[in-house]
Amino acid sequence: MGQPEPTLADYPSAPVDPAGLDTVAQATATPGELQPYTELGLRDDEYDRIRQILGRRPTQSELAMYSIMWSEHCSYKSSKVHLRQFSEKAPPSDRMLAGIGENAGVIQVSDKLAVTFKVESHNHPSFVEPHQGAATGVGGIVRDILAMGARPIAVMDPLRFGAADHPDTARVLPGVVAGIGTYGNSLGLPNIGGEVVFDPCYQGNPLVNALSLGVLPVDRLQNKAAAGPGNVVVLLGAKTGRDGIGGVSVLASATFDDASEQRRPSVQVGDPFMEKLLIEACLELYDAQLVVGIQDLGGAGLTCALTETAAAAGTGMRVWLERVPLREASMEPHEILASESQERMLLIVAPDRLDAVLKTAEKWGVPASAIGEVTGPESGVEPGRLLITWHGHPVVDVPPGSLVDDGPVYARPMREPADLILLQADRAETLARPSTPEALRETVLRMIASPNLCDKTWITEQYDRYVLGNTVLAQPEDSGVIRIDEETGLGVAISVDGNGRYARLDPYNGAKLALAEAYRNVAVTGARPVAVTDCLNFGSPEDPAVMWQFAEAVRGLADGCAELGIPVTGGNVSFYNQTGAAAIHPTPVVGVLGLLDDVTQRVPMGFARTTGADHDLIFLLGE
Amino acid sequence: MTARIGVVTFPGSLDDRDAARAVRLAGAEAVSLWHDDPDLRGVDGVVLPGGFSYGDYLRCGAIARFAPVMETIAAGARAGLPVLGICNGFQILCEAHLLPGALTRNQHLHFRNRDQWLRIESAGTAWTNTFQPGQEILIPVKNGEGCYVADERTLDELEATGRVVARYVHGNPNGSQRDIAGITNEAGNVVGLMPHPEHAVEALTGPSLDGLGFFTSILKHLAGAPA
Amino acid sequence: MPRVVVDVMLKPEILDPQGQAVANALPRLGVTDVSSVRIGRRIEIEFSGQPDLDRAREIADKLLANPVIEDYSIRLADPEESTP
Amino acid sequence: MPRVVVDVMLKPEILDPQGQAVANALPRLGVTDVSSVRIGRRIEIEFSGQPDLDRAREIADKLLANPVIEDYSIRLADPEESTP
Ligand SMILES: Nc1ncnc2c1ncn2[C@@H]1O[C@H](COP(=O)(O)OP(=O)(O)O)[C@@H](O)[C@H]1O
Repeated sequence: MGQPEPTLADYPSAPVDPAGLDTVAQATATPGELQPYTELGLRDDEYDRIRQILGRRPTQSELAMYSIMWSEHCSYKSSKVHLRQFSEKAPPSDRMLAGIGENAGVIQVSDKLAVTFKVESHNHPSFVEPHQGAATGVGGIVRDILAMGARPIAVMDPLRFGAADHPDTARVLPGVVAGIGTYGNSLGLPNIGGEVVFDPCYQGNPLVNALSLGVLPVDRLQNKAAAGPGNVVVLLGAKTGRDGIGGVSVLASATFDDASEQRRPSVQVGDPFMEKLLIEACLELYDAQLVVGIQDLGGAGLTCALTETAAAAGTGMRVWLERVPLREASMEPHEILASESQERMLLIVAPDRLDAVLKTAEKWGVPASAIGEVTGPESGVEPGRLLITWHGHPVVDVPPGSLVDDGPVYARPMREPADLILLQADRAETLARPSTPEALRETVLRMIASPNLCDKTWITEQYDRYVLGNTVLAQPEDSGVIRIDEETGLGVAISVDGNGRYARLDPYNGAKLALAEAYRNVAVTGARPVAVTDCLNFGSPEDPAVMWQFAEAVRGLADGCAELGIPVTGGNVSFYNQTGAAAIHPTPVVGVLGLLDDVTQRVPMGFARTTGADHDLIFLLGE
Repeated sequence: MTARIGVVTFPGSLDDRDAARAVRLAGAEAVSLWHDDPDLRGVDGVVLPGGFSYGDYLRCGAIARFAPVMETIAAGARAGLPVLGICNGFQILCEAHLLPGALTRNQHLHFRNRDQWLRIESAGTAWTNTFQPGQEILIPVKNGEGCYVADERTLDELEATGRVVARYVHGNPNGSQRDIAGITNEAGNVVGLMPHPEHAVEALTGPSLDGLGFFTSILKHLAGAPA
Repeated sequence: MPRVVVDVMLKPEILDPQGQAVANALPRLGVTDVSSVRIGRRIEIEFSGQPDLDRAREIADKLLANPVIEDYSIRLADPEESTP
Repeated sequence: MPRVVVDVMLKPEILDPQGQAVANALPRLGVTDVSSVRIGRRIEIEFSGQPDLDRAREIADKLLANPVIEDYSIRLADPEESTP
């Protein structure tokens, strides 16, 4: 602000006082130092693994990095063994240009074009601070889409809240809707559909899932590999602050007791304006072929971006951490590495393209700083190492793959929930049915007035559905339909669906039903379904009953996809949606994407008024 | 020769591509103008599109007004250059004092996107001359700060001089005073409009084709304008 | 370093829907003795050198307040005035 | 009748995109000596009887400030403090 962004040359070369800084040398010299790994969510055996990998105790910064990367959220340590089925059972597809494991799956849809889409959760942050939590959820999924080389062109938002008349719903829902609206509207992304479901099981754990869709020319596909030793590592976007430094704040106090007020994890605040500029800057960089690799900074910040880009290429990386532009000068290395500040991307750039990259960033008013370089494998055999210094002092020296690929994997115990038999025995057939016209009328009225079935316009009209001028169908339709090519009329249809109550009764079939519903919604527009994304919202994986639900749901979704002949191209797992011992209903949310060769042929859901004809014939298909 | 209509992109502009599409569908050439470049590239008219210029932080349009391109546009507008400000563009025109009054937070405090009926009150401007006075049209409205306010004297003067261009009918979506949806300057070359005509130019994507009229009007205006 | 504070409020004759929404919500909280709530902006400006009131006034005139609908006042933050 | 003023600002460690946007715009107005701008809300509460600081604090806690990201301070408006 006011002052120009410091450039590389402005940084003091004088080393800081290393006293109090936990350097690699310090870690080697003090092997017995107690470290708060339990507070950071690491188990004894996990901590031992880290010591084994490093041949010493980790530094404060390294410990922060392992705790982040080996967390459930980043490592998928409880879900990995199950999610494999999505690839194993998937039908062969020659459309898939990028699949599970990438930032988002990419599907080729014509000679020239591909689309990418993915759904992700931002459940917990949206409970703590509904507006910003939901807003940054949209921001995060949009950056995933952007990282693949695509222009984001639409968003959707499957939402679940506690009881409609609960006072806390009155706090959470308006904030969530305003947050999604503000962020998506400010990015200029039409909102083309979603869900609003009320159920007391979500009272303390609202589900805020966000889906984004992007389109790219096939030859603009990007990847995250930090290839090419000598290439420059560039951090593009917002300055780094103390946003969302969750458990890592434990590291701030040597005595692990009350971390000072200042150090409390702070909520991430989104800046959609910065993200809009980031989008335009990145697209310009892609078109000019100025980047070798790119990765968005999500929940795990720099830690994730640095290690994943290096691990994907098998290269090493040298990072001068003091070159990261900070919002607060007093930030320490482990905080910088753990920060969840929004609206940032990590680029890998050839040295002779650096000037052009910085110029494009400047044109769009986006800060950009070269913070490091890609290095080769040391002995020529080993994969490279990630070496991070802080004012000249090494604070991190790790094999990047050890954080990304060698994390723990658990086959957690599973047990069918004890109450399932009882629940299933309580069958709908036993309920009294309305038998008189009056009772029928009363039932219908009660149903259409219920929060779950009533008109959703009060929410959807807070979202821009017109921007970009390609929205063919949006609310109240069953699928959103977007024209992706004005010349050929190529279009896509997307629907996201889920039903936690079905899944609670039978997670295997509940997941299949969610898939089938989304598939049908897409098919009835006239589109050919081609790809699936999913967000699996569950309770704690440490509860065998939840783990069983999860395993069943994954098995159901994988089987369903195999039967329908479409692949899962990406998704997200959200565990720990749980208050005390009470987990939410298992809630797999499934998105299906379909293709319309000629989008003008789409079928809207309302009965069309046919001029000249005095009536239509109505058919019921299926059983 | 086809008319050349400039569409300005500010950082945070969102409907610039839509405005350019509407210009092309109306039969003119769309020319991109950049906020940081004062050169208007010889265009015959300018559209300031919708969006959230500079994030719309502080006040909508407050920062965009100081963009280098706005100086040239303001000078041109005073000399008769046709300028249409849509939504954020309307806000910028008010902030730049090219139009009177201001646009404030919707009275219900929500962003609102719906298909909205308008009545064209003045067909005498550069951007509305293909409409009939009193004609009702349907185009999308979408804004969080679209509530038009001005002091009573200004409002009376706007009414008395036929400078209310369009009014909301069948419901006011944001609490605008006297249901005002759009106004013009004294000369009729500068028009600010809160709803989005560029989103009603194709049967496939809009609620009607009514928006096209604003873009064909400028062509008619330019064709009739003395060279 | 002392800051300059610019308070920007809607002119009294301009409707303030946000303030009104708060005022309308008060009776539900059991508060009945509030007659009006107005919500404006408080802007804190930090200068790299000495705080400069004239400069701040210039910024306020050009950018921070819209004279059509807003009034503003400017002052040095009291040294004791805690950043809220 | 004296008013109660509630100043609500984002906590210092929280990103303030608004303030940042204004700060970034200043050089364009020829202002180069501003190092930071923070934007918050100023809320004026008028009571029908005596202004009541405790009551105002209660309102601030419940309605005016979001404790997760904002701090606030409360005071009686100086009698000389002009309504901006
Ligand atoms: N959170 C939301 N965001 C965007 N659109 C939504 C949202 N919730 C519902 N919708 C849209 O509103 C319409 C009606 O929703 P709903 O009643 O849930 O339909 P259905 O029961 O047929 O899925 C659909 O077009 C749906 O996509």
